[in-house]
Amino acid sequence: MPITVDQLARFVELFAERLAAEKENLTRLDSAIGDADHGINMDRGFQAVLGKLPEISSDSAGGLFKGVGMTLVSTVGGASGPLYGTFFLRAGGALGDTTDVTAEQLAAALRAGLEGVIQRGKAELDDKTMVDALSPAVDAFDRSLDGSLPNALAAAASAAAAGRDRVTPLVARKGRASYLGERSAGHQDPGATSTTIMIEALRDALQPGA
Amino acid sequence: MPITVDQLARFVELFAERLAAEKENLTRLDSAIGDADHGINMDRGFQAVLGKLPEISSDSAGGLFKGVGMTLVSTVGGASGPLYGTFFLRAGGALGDTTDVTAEQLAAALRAGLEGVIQRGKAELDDKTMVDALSPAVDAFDRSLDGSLPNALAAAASAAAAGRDRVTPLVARKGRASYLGERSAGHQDPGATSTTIMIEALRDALQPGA
Amino acid sequence: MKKLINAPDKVVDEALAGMAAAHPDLIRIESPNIVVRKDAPRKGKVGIISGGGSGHEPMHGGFVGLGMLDAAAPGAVFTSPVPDQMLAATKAVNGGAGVLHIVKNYTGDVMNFDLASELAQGEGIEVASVVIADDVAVKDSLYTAGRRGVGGTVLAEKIVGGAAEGGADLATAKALVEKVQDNVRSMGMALTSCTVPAAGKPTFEIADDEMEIGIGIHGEPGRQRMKLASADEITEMLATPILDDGPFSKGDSVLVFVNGMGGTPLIELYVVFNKLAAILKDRGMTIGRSLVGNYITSLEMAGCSITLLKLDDELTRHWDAPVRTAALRWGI
Amino acid sequence: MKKLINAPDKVVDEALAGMAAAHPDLIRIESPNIVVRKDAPRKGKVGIISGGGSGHEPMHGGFVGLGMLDAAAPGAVFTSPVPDQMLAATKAVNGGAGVLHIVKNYTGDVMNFDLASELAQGEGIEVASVVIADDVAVKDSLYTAGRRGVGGTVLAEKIVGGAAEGGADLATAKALVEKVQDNVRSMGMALTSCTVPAAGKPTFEIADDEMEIGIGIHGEPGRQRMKLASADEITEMLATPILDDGPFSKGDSVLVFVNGMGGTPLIELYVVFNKLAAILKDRGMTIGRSLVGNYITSLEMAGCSITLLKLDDELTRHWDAPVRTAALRWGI
Ligand SMILES: Nc1ncnc2c1ncn2[C@@H]1O[C@H](COP(=O)(O)OP(=O)(O)O)[C@@H](O)[C@H]1O
Ligand SMILES: Nc1ncnc2c1ncn2[C@@H]1O[C@H](COP(=O)(O)OP(=O)(O)O)[C@@H](O)[C@H]1O
Ligand SMILES: [Mg+2]
Ligand SMILES: [Mg+2]
Ligand SMILES: [Mg+2]
Ligand SMILES: [Mg+2]
Repeated sequence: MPITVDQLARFVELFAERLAAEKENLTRLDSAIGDADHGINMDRGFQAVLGKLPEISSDSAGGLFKGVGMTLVSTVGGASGPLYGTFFLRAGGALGDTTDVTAEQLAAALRAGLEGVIQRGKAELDDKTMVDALSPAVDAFDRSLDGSLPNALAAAASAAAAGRDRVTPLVARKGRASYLGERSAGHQDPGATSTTIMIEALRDALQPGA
Repeated sequence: MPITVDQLARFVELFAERLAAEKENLTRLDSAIGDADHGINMDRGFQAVLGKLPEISSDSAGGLFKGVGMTLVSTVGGASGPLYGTFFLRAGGALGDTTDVTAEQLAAALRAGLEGVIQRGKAELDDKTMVDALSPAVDAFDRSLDGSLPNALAAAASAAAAGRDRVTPLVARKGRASYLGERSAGHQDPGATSTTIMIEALRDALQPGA
Repeated sequence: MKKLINAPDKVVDEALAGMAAAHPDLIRIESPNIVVRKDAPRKGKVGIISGGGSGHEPMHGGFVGLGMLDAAAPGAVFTSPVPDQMLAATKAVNGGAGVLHIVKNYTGDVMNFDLASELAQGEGIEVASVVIADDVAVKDSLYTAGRRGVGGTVLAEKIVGGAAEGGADLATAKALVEKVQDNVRSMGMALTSCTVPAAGKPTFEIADDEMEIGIGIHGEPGRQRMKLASADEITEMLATPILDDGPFSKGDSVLVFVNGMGGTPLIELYVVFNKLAAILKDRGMTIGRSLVGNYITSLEMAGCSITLLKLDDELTRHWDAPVRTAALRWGI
Repeated sequence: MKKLINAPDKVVDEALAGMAAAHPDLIRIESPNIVVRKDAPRKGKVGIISGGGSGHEPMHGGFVGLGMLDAAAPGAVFTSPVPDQMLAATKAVNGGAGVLHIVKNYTGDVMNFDLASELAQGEGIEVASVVIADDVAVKDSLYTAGRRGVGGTVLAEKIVGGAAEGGADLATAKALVEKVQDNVRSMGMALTSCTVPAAGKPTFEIADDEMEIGIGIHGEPGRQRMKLASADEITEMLATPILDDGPFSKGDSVLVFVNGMGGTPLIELYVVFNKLAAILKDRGMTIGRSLVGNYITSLEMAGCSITLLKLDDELTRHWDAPVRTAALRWGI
């Protein structure tokens, strides 16, 4: 059963809801190794997305994601604005004007989003950024595609969380946390955390019957 | 038995010692209704006096007190600098170049000092200033003069302390405490406190055998 | 106590040495601790001096230079300077046309300046004094110490400095400061206390949801402690007594001075300015000139004060005149 | 949280409105939240813009005006602005001679400026960018985000602003900022944390006897937490890495910039300046120019940073050129 544009809009809403709920926690994580704004930034962006949803929920999956990406670029700022913005813009570009998205198309969209993030931010694995959650999630999704979509999404979410936790002991090499040097080790990365929330929201929104 | 210049120098030293010991307490009182510097100011001035004592302990009582007054004026600043400075300058002026000070001469000197303070600061009784300790002390000293000097000094010290405490409930009308309006009521005046310490130091320094 | 200092009793001396090192083109430091305009005395020019406790920086040392003060006498922190300093400053800037003392109305400042002025006059220097008392938080009364001198002092120093640079004589300079005094009103508030270095702890304790309204500039508590309010409400609380007390009416052009107490970021001062502009607009007044920043402070205290000066052509002209000091500079 | 604000999400908008009310002779505010020089665009003049998170005031909005920036794009507090702002600013100041973007080296700033620059170039405006990265607390490495842009930014903006006002073309302006970048180094420290309004509590906790060394300008903790030291020791700790890293040697003339982080009184900055002057003298260097005050801040954080720029005739000339902005003004 293909994924509908409505389901993807539901994903966006769910992500927005959970960001609002996790706003303080994300900001707290960013206080420890950043500048105490990641939750505020993401919430500002996704509140704007929610406000624009009627306008940007076009008929196509690509149109929806591009609208989300544009809104994020225009309202978030900071590192996460261009990075999440690029993720959605590229994913939207990959989806094009399709209305019924297959699992394979979704996989390609996630991959395009990841590549956009890497291109924009130039982070590599183990730099301790959102890439460390996003990259294993996309890989896991790809690997599990021949099974059911819910299973593939569950694998992606687990991989994101595992990636997020795997880099917690590391010293950051990109983003603000890198300025702390050794002091960044042992702290959970805010961006990897919000990315995990995103993949989990995708998993839950595309659950059969969700 | 007349009072010697050495005894008066001992008074100055004792006052300086006790100001050093009470520095924090006086500053704490001034924190509540002033600008948190009265102890610091008085201590700075009397440390300077101690440093200059060899130089200013002239042969005469007047010379000594004038030296103290000049040093205070030049090193204290704030309200207490000119006020205590004037007190010692005027008292010194009244003592002149006498070397053996009688109780009557001391009374006249204290009175002259008090008048100097009033002229300089224009405070009246109940304005809640050092005058509220100094004025009753000088009056009590005068009243008790026909008895022994130690008794007169004891009376003066009690009157100073009583005056200091009497005005604690009042609203200040002079000095910084007046800016607080009603909020100044209930707080002990720092200047009345240091003046009481001064009269007590005089009492103790002129004790027979002190 | 968290401060960038070496020892409490060295703060003032070392800061003055730092000023001398930073601004050798503007000032020199002379004994006993006075800040003197580099090229003082200027022959034939009225000398303008001021002074007061340290801890209010940039006031007054940061205002020494062309078009403003000829010298400043900084005392210990929050303690008015000693007469020796004002006497030395008076002598250092005396160019033969007399010297004007600008004194903030605090018992200590007034008495110490009085002593200095007597001594200077004894040495044959013509001295005039004006006492600034612009703080509407304090009731104006004959029977008390009267109003404090606060933000209006900065404006008076700039304006009379401009006039003196332009050749005003001593009587004219004095009259001009009195005119500023007649037309200026201020009021301040604090969100936090500050710590006098020698005292080592905050002057007062204050809860996280409280503020002090009607403070001076010596880290002292204010007239009233209140629950913390919004910037708009606070601005109203400061502006209303000023506007009600002062000579302000519809159609007036005013100089609007929003001052930080030292620990409040500029972004917040502009939030206050924004509300104040709306209040003035409501009253039909226009903002002729403005000044926003930390100019008369209480060490690291968080808070602000508002000062309004009713302008006319004369005051505006001298305000606009060139000034070249460490803290205020334009036109040159 | 004790702040003079109305609501955390209104601080930036209201402060910008306050700036517009306070400085109508210098700037105008345009949508979406950009500060534009009153008379922009200036035909034939290279436009100079910068931007970054708010909370660093007066940087950058306070530097908009004749001889410095043509526009500034302020983001949310400590959050780099969005490309729409830099695009709008670029268009607003484009006088046909191209626009220079001065970007502080933070991942967010760089990416958002890059996006804006792509968009502006897409609209046919010639754009050049220079990234400032002068913070020696951060190791310079190809494999990390690299050094932060801090105090050197203020100096670069003034110097290139002077040159652009004097007619420098885009390539010359860009080369000049690169020259500043090559010759400038900074390092900062904090005594306290600050509170991002939207976060509502201090970014980090710190004990009464501790300090953070090697901070940036976003209220973040530094490279190292240490026991509180004296002003002299702290000045050594900041100056030594700067002097060891930078192109400084005996006989050089330097611009000495002692900057307050927002909550430190000026008197303490001069104490630091005093020690710094002694250190430079020891190394046989002279103080060619100096700047002391709060120019690039982290809200109400207590602390300071030191920036040294090796001067030559060209840099000195452009530094001395007239400037007329809310925060820096001379010669006009
Ligand atoms: N170069 C980069 N590539 C990928 N992700 C990055 C990069 N730099 C930072 N991030 C992510 O962005 C997060 C911080 O986002 P945010 O706090 O919103 O922005 P800022 O650092 O500008 O305040 C970090 O936790 C990290 O995961
Ligand atoms: N006009 C006055 N006449 C007499 N005493 C005064 C007057 N004004 C203030 N004082 C005394 O001075 C004391 C404060 O001294 P101090 O704290 O050293 O000076 P300042 O108020 O300048 O900081 C007050 O407690 C009060 O007793
Ligand atoms: Mg952040
Ligand atoms: Mg006091
Ligand atoms: Mg005092
Ligand atoms: Mg940020």
